[in-house]
Amino acid sequence: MKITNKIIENHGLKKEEYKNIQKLLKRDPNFLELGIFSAMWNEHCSYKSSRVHLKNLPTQGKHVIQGPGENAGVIDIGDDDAIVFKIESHNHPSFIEPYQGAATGVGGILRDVFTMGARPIALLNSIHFGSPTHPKTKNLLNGVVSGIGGYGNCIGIPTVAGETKFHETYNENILVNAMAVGHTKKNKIFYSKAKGIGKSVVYVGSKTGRDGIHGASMASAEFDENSEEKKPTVQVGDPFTEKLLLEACLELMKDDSIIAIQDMGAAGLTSSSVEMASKGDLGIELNLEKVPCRENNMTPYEMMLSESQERMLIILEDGKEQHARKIFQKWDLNFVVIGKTTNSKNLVLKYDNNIEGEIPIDALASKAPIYNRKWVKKKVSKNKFDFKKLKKIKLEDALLKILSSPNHSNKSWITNQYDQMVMCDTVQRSGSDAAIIRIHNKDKAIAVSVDSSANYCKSFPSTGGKQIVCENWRNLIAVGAKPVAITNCLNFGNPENEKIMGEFAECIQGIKEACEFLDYPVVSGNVSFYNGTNNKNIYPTPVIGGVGIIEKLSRPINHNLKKIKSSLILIGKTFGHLGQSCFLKENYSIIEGMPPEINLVNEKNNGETILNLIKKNLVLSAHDISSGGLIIALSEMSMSSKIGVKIEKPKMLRNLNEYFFGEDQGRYVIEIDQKNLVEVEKFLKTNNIYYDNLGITQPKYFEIEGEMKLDINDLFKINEQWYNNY
Amino acid sequence: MERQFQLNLKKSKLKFSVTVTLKKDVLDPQGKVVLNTLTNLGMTSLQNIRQGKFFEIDIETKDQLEGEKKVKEVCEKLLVNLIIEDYKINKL
Amino acid sequence: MERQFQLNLKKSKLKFSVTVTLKKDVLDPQGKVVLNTLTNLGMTSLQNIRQGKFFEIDIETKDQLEGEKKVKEVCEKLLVNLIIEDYKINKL
Amino acid sequence: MKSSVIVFPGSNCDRDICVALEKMQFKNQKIWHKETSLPKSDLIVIPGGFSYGDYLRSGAIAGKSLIIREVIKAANAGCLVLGICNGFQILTETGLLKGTLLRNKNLKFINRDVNIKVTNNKTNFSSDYKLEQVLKINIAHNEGNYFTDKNNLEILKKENLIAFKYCDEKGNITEESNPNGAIENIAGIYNLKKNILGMMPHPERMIDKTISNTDGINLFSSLLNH
Ligand SMILES: Nc1ncnc2c1ncn2[C@@H]1O[C@H](COP(=O)(O)OP(=O)(O)O)[C@@H](O)[C@H]1O
Ligand SMILES: [Mg+2]
Repeated sequence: MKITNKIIENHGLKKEEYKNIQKLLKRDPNFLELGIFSAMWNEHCSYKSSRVHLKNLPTQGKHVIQGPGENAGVIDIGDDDAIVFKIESHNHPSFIEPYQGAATGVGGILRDVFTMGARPIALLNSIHFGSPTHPKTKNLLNGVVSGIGGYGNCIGIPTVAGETKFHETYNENILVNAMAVGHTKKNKIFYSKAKGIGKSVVYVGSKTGRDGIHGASMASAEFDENSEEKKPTVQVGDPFTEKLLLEACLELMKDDSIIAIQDMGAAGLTSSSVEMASKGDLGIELNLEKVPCRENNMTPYEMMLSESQERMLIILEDGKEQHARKIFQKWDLNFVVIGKTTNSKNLVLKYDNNIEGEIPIDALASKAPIYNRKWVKKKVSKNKFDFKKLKKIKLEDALLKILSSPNHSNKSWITNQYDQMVMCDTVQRSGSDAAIIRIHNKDKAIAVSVDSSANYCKSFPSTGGKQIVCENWRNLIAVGAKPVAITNCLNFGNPENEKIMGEFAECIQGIKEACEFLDYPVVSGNVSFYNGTNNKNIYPTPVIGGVGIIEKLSRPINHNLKKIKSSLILIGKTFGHLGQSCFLKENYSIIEGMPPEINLVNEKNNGETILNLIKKNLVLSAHDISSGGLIIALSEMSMSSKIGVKIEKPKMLRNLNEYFFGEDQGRYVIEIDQKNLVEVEKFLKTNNIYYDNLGITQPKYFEIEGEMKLDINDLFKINEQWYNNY
Repeated sequence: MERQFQLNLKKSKLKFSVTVTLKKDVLDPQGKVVLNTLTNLGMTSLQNIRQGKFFEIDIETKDQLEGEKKVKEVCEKLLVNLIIEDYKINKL
Repeated sequence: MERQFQLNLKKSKLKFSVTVTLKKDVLDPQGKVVLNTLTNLGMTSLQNIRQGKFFEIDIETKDQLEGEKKVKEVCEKLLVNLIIEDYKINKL
Repeated sequence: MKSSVIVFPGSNCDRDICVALEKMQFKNQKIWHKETSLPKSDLIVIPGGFSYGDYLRSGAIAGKSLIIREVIKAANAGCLVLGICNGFQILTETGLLKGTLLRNKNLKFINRDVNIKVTNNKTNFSSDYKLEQVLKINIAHNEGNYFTDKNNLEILKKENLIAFKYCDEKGNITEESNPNGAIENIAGIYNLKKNILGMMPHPERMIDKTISNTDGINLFSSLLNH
């Protein structure tokens, strides 16, 4: 087939990139080779627009065993235990086919974790939809939630936490990010680096079909009106087969048969084989006629680019084939030696002994393009927002408005569709600030949470970037965990647009500053660009997934109030920042101003002090204050426990809305047994913590003295109704 | 009275069936497992099984064309995922 | 050679379809919800929907009667839960 | 007491039930579905999960497996058999238990803690509970909507074969407390000889205070005391 300009364009390659290919090959590529270049050089696989910025992120730390660059990050949680985790986007496929898109997103991230030798122990997700009134939203929400549940429930890994948000910026481009967390022993971590020449390259798992051919390039292109018409063959997930693959892989990993292992994710056989060879600085030769195929007459091009799910590539030690084959046969999975490692440093593709394609590995990997794209700084918006001009609103009305809004409604409609309990180590299920998963057979646990704040990031990206790291950090603190490391999924618009690239660069700058200060390194992540339609880009939506350690599970903390007549203390200073707040958005439809500032020094001090109080067993419950401010945090603590509160009006004369709805950062509410109050206050003072005594807990009523008094059951009903009526 | 009413209703009702099948090339995990099981149960002469959905729909109309049009709408609105499935309508 | 072989195979293959439906007095939660949803979507002329399963089966045989017998066996052995479901076989 | 847990491809609560049985001092072993014989055991457990992906109908394919024939033999010989969730579905597919489990009435997977009431405490599975005791137990299923014909329902009632019913916190059998639409709020049933119990709720998830509560323990202790 002659390579025309049209074909090059259809492969998402720019003219200069094609010239570069010709130069690297010293000839024209054939069609198969072109397909392979296009798969490896697209944004999704090559990170060509993001790399120069990503390398600024802090990736080292005393707990880090493996930072970015492998299938997933690995941290040391003491004893001989290691935690493996990563987050990944599946935005584009989920918009086209929500159930399968979300399901295969979960399947993909699980493979990233168990390829490294870890048994997955928890799933999380961050999902963003368009406006609830948009005609597509309901169907997408339904499909995505049942897809996430469908996969996780079937394979038997609990889905324990996440976030769900609605905003019109996602009307035509939803976000579906899935995170998986696994556990392994420190001496049982598997990597993707090939070693040795003449070693068997083995294909295991499902057969290859014509699924999602060019999925990776699709994820790297903007949608236009025709995308829905084009409807590329979507991948269908098969969680049952994945369960078998998981068990078979873990069984084979018990000894040292495996030299290297890599799942077939985006760009399937191509990227898995190239990555293993590239990391080992070796060549690889594949005999494509051996690839197990689902359909007749599949071409080498289709085999190399298929994104069929539930497949892996393994490089085996000499003489281990029989042993390995037996295991995969036991689990009824395909097991075929399809090639070998070579010293040629080339990817050689043969079909019935004819060479169909031959490309130097470095041309596909290290020599893939890298762009330092132009970007512009975000300008500080000048118009100062004048709070005095707003119509008066009653505290109670504003509270109810927020609690009944889609973004703040109780998420049990979603979380009840996920099996959160399977594996019987879920100490804290969805509904609190972070989920807690016990390490099997031990008295320690990890806490996990995912967070994003697209509004903040849009209005001022560098502050937004800092804020999400801090919010995520706080969520772990609030359940008594020491935050250890994060993974991140960077969902942005078109990087060829200077403003978007600016949002990207500045968000990363913010993330970096916060991570460095909090000693909270990034160990894995994923970038998803081109989220937008017809030049409309989504708000910058970096998502942070954090993991923390709970050394001893004597008393897990959550945000449910524990008893009557205990004291409530607000940690951190309240200034009443309403810019970009949920109060303005839900009550006045105003989206204005700067996001709240982050003071990293206070952030760290507040968090560490709370952690110490928890360790001393002085805290009954804790909740961080985020979107919606103090009053929302208090009402959540009340609703989850059905215990009321009686809050005094602030002593200083101030605007009540600012006080109760302000979104100042670095704050928490903690519940303290009265008998410990003196000790706690003393501790707070010696640690230089700013705090306010808020009031006490009481039966039945959510009360702000002299302002409002509501039955908690009514509050709860209002908070629950939105999803059930949608 | 009641019977008469029911008879009237019956008269103005048409029955359709819809079969929904996965598009060619789309993975059918169910069919795969069912085929394996049957082969293991000794049914070796089976070559392939694909699983789909089946609906019986009663529509209030006397006009077959109109009925078909409505069933088509039902299919495209809800029953069928056009991205991975095909469907066929039959008058019963 | 290979082609000839495939042709032979083709000749000796029969295709059947099977529709499996819930027995009349068995509750069909799926059909009910589907009907509700469609009614809410404004499709008020729908009277009833019942959901079942559909299979396409390729059998290696030249003999229709034998084929049907085998398909029947497949149904009763696995595809159909005779306690709650009925089935129908069609030659395609 | 010796117990055997049958593991099918796609079972995923096998580890959980094994942990529970071992914690309760059963001498337990896992039996892979390709085995053709069962070791001598006092209790056979078919765990929850998605055997064979729950493709076709939940439990259907496992119901045809080789090992299930052995389970049927043992059950008919009087061995105690407990099917939880997918295990219940499998037991109905084999005919060891009457009736069937349809999709939840809301067509969604449901995972949450629900209340169930012990409706018969005179069996080997329930003697350590009080009659009418209300338990809070986790459910996690797509097809838990128990259905059976009138005839069999009569038998279930007459022979006292209903093991548990969904109820509210106070033990009232109401429609709101029925999570999945099961006929007469049925959450679990026995066979005529009461040596087989199938139930949708997961007692093995309720044996550890750190995780949930301990309402499931008495089911296992009843078995031990038997
Ligand atoms: N899609 C989802 N999947 C799982 N859990 C979710 C999902 N969306 C929200 N949740 C859970 O609902 C609770 C409330 O979410 P959110 O308000 O975002 O919490 P926070 O502000 O503390 O991060 C959390 O426990 C969260 O884990
Ligand atoms: Mg929080």
